[in-house]
Amino acid sequence: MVDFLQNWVYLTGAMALVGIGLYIVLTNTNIFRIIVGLNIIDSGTNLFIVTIAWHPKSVMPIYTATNNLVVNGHVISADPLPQSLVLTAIVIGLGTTALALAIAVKIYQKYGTLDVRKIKEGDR
Amino acid sequence: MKTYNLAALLVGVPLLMAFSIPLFGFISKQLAKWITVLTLGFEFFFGLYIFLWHIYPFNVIMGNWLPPFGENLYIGPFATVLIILISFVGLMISIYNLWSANHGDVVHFALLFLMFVGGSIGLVSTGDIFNIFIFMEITGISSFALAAYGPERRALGGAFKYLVVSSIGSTLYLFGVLLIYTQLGTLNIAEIAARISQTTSGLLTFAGILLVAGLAVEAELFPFNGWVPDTYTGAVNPVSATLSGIGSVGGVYVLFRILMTVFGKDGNFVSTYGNIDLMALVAILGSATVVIGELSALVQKNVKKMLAYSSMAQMGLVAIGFSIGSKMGSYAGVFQLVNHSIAKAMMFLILGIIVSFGIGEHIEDMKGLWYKSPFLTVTFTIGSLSLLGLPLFGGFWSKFALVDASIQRGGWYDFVIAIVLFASVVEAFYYLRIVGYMFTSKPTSTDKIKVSISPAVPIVAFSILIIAIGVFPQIVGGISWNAAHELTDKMGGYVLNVIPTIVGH
Amino acid sequence: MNSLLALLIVPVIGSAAAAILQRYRLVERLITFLTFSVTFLFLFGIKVGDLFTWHLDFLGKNLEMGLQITPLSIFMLYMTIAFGIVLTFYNISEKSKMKGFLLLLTLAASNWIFMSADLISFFFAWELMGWSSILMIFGGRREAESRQGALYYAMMSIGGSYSMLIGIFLLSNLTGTFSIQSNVSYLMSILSVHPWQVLGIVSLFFVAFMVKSGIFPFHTWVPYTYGEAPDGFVPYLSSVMSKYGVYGFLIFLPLTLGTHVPTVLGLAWPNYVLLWFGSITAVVGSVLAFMQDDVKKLFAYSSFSNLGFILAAIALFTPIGLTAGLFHAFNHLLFNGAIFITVIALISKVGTTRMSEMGGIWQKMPLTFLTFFVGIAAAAGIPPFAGFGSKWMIFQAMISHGLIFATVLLFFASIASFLYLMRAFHAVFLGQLSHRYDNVKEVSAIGKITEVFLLGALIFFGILPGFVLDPINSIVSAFGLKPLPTSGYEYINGFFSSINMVSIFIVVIVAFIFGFVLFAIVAKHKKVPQEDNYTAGQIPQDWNLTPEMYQFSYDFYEPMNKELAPFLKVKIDGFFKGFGESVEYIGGAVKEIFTGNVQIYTYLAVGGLVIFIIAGWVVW
Amino acid sequence: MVIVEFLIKLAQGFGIGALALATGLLFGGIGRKIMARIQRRYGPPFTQNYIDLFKLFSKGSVSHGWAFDLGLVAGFAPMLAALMFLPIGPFTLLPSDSSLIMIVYLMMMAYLGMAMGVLASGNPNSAIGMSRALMLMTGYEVPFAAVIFSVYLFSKTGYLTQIVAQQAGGFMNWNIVKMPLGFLAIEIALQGMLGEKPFDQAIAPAEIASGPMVELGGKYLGFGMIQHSVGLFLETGIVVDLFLGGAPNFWIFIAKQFVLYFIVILVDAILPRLRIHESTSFFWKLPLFLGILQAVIVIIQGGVLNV
Repeated sequence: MVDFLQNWVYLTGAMALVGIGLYIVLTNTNIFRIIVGLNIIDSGTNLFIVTIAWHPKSVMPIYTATNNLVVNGHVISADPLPQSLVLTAIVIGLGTTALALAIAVKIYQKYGTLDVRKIKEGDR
Repeated sequence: MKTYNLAALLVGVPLLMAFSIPLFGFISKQLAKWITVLTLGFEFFFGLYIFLWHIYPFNVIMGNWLPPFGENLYIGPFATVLIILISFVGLMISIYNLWSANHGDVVHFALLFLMFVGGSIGLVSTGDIFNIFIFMEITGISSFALAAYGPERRALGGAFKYLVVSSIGSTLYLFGVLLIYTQLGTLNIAEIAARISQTTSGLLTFAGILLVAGLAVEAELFPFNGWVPDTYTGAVNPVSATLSGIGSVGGVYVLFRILMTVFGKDGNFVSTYGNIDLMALVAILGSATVVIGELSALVQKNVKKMLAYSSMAQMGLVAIGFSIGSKMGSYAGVFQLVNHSIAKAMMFLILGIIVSFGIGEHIEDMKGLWYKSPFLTVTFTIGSLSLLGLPLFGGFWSKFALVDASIQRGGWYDFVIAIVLFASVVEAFYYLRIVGYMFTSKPTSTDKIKVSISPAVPIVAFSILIIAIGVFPQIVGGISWNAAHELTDKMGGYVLNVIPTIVGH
Repeated sequence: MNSLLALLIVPVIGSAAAAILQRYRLVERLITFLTFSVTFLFLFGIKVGDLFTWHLDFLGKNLEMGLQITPLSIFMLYMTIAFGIVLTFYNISEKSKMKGFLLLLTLAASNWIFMSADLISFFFAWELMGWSSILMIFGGRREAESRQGALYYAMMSIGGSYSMLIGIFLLSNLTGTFSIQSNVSYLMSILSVHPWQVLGIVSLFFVAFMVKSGIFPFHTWVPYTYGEAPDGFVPYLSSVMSKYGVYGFLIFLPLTLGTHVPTVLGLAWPNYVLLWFGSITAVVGSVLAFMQDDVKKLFAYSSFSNLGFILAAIALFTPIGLTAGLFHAFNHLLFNGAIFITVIALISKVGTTRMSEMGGIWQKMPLTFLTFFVGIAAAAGIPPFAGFGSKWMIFQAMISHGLIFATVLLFFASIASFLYLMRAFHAVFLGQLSHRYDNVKEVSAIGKITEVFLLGALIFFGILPGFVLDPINSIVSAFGLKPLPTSGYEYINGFFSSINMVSIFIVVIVAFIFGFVLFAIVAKHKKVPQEDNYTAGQIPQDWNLTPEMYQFSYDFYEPMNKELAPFLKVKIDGFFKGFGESVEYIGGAVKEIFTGNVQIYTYLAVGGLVIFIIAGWVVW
Repeated sequence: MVIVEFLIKLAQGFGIGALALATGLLFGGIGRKIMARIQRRYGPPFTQNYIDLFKLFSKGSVSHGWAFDLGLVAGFAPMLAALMFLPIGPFTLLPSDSSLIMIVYLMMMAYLGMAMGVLASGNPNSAIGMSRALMLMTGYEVPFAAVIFSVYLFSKTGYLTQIVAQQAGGFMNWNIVKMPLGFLAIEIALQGMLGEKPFDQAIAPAEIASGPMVELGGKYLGFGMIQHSVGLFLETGIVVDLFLGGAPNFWIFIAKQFVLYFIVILVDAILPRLRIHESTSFFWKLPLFLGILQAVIVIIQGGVLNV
């Protein structure tokens, strides 16, 4: 466990990415831009995940003769778990994006538009 | 701690079979469909075995690493009842699909369906909050694809809306999980639950809000449920049945697993750690959902959309039940969840049969269904009456328990239950209106609807089950009570069953 | 087999059989009739004090559920099932779209209501009865209207039962048990300590009962529903189903016995309030009835007006009041059943329910006409028919407490009932026979048997009321009150006087014989066709007058409208409808949240999240 | 033995019926005479009603079917039956059943029968007349009932015979002294009950051709006349028994009845006809107020019976 707030630069970056992504999703009406927005949100999330596991003074989380992970009872290594989580998250994000793009293409074929405001049926 | 590692098959088999379906698909499309039936039959009977031989509660330990370090599945009474429910509804829908899925990419449809059901079963049995995220994404992606299936273009629109809202929801969930991780350094539910009070409460509150917001998307709570009407209406009927009968179950499960087991602070009525009581927040969301869902359904003339809105409202009821926080409330919640899944899935399936005979979805098209098919009319009526909580049908008991729990809680829940009952009157109006259209009017044409055997089986099974629960509520009652115990007594009911040595704080 | 269980199981089995065979109309009708008869046979196997309990694993408790037999339940069971037999027998030849299996479900529920010993099974049976009757109403003569009628009924009925549901739990949370008996005795014991609490809980129950019986201000659904329900079911609705509310009231009315509640004119004040609800219902029903042109609606108003009489009487909860109320409940079942059965026979023959389109049908359907005549005579409370005794006792019960205003109101309702009954009688059966109805025939043989039976019952119970009063006396003593003295089957013992109905019957018969003899011995008469009547020397056909034009029955009491206008301005019906409309309007507005645009949904979600975070921040 | 007793009662019953009919017809005749004199006419002889009745019964007539016949007999028979329970002077044929409300309802049965007969004729005039008669009835029956109930409360009994017995012993014991407001109310109600002006809308000869009677001829009109006469006797008799202390013998009874009828005739002579809804609402105002006021006074005086 690392006091992740020390990495404020990366944290700000991650938050900014999420914010930018949300802004894109909320303001753009083009389906592809929305998908891009979602993707940016995903990137922000991934950045956040790796950020919480790392800070400048930590050592790598591999136990060798020279690399002591614990000093005076304090963990000083980077946390390895989030780094495995981020792989999963990236894969999931990829899958979602692929599916979203496939659906977007189909939507363009069937509805003839990429404007999300027009993707609806007559009777609500 | 009891372990029963064979139960890993519950999650493994459907996923394995799902990805091997294309192989079977090379041989025959029919075979692919039958594989889903067989797999889900296996799941269902395995679940029944666990239930009837009373093997639960137990853990499944992966690779001999004991929790909290290893990943584990925890199958307690709550998970058991949901596994049986999910696999039963899934089995029935897969039998229905033998008849209904006959155009388009049948093989991949079967794949996605099996993946969805398998993912849902994993979702309710895993003991790790990040694995919950993974299973949510598995069910999520398969359900986006399922929702987009079908010849009509509205399926695509619905699927896309679901995808966007759901992605944002799962991102919020992930953020919440990570915030908890930064505080406690663990992802195991049991350990977090035991140590939750060690965290800074401000961050905890923030994480809790993110988690509720993220999970409310799947649990169909307002204002995170915008996707519901479009997606349910757009998808083909078996998919709507799947989403409402299985998907929402998973959503609600996770929401209250997080709130009551992870965040829960035991007491007379479970509340949560942190600065604000998330249970109360969910109760407010639930009430809003019930009212908005029912009122929107009231003015709806499209029966399928009406069912979608009603689905939303019913999930609100479930959420209110759990959010009461007492044993009785959780009992009512579980019971209502079971009744709603069965009844709503059945009604979507019935609608599917009706639509396949060229009758529209509009309420006017339901006119005189009694003369065309008494079977469908009676079963649809059974479903509606069960949802309305009328006796002889399962829903009666859950609504009964829900009101009982709210009144026992007292305080502002009296107000909540008043709103809920008012909304129920509204619900009664629109359901009985459909039933009225079915019963009263002479149809324009009197072509009889011949229901073939494979779609009839699930409908008959569902109706019998609804009536069986209605007459003998103890079928669900006993295990629901255990599930309620698991939820409301988090140390005794959950944590100590997973990590017997842990010390609670 | 245990007779108590048989009363529930036999109808359910019959219902299943009828549902399976519903395609074969006649078979289904016969099954319905036979099931009613078999159920009636099982009644002979039960006696007061029978008890049957079982346990239900529900709500995490092992709840004890039970059936029990009190004198009141025996009375109600006999009454309702016997009427059901008559009705289903009549329905064998009736062509209305009534579904027998739903009627049998209603029967099971009805038996259960009268036997249940605990609130859970009471509520279960209550709701079962509710939905089966709602579904039944969907099969009416006119599609859209019957749907609306059923939905109106459903809304009121479900609203009422939810109110009762809340009451049940408030009560069971106080006592920890669902048993009716111990709950009522608990309420009784705390009445003097927490009167408002008790009153609140009991009112929640009473709303449900008032809705079911159509008591003011929940009477508005009655005309719509009765007017549109399938013809074969209306008599059951009006005669049997309205009595559930009476039974419910009687469960809770003993509360004020024995405790010291403030009194008004010697009556515990809650009883006094209830009594006023009853009286107002009686007046409202009567007054609205004589503005009606639809014959089913007219008798719907009449029906709940009579329920007002019953409520007013039982609310007194004195021996005579209780006796009068129950007696009137019985008589109402009988005469309203007779009236409605003749009315549906009539409607099935003439094919309309508008009274202004009928007229002169007595020439075509003499037996129906006679049954109807005796029915309305009984409804008007004319001796020696059933209906007189109970009304007479109600007036005595009321006035003996010095309730002059309520009594005069009830008397006014009684007189007004005379008005609407005459109007229906005239417009339907008397007056000019239109040529449209030249081919109308008397009812079938089955119908004739039913009508003769009802005619006989109306006279029999009129002149030998003791057969009803005896069981009522045992009910009264079961409630811990001193029953009225009995002195033979032909006597009605009121508070101020007692009447020998047989002697009155003989006097009237002798007078009639004398009248006929006189009629026969004086100068002869000759029969003339209906057109041949006094028109100042002219023949109606000469002015192109048809029988329909020559029939004065539309807006029969038009001059009264002006006098009653202030009362008619109070539109309770409009209140409920307006409420429904505004709910629908709000629904239309709420629906606009779900626009179909995914960005709006995203905005909603993000907005919700932001609000949560701000809320969390504020608390933080 | 029982049969002999029954036959005796039967004979007495016929006697009472005949007596009531004779008295009623006589009152009618005298009424016509008085009316004529007030209007400065000579008027028919007071035996004119007997002559009319005899004539009517001997004339042939037309019938509109059996409901018409039955209705007219049913309009007369219950009146006759009600008479059997009325204490006439010291004599009551069936004292054990002389409940007041029962008599009132038997009278209503007579109206019902009459209505059935005249409506079966199919003439719109009779329907209009009947509708008016019924509306009028909602008017006068309400104050009438209020007064009856106050008498019930005051006397604590419902038997007419006992009510009469309680008033024995001189004028000061009569209910008219003890309940003057009630008497006033019932006197006004009597005006409506007898259908005299200003409450004669139901008959209204010039307006709707005698209303209910329009189709009656010959013996049918005769039955109508009998009904009216017996009804006159019965209604005035009830008031005499309720308020004027009954009578020690038949002649005084008739005299008291005549006093009541005389008042009615006088009012009839000087007032014009009201419109129907005016008269109904009139009954709901002053007479009802008087009747209820009387009842309230009785209740305050301790009339409530604690049951």
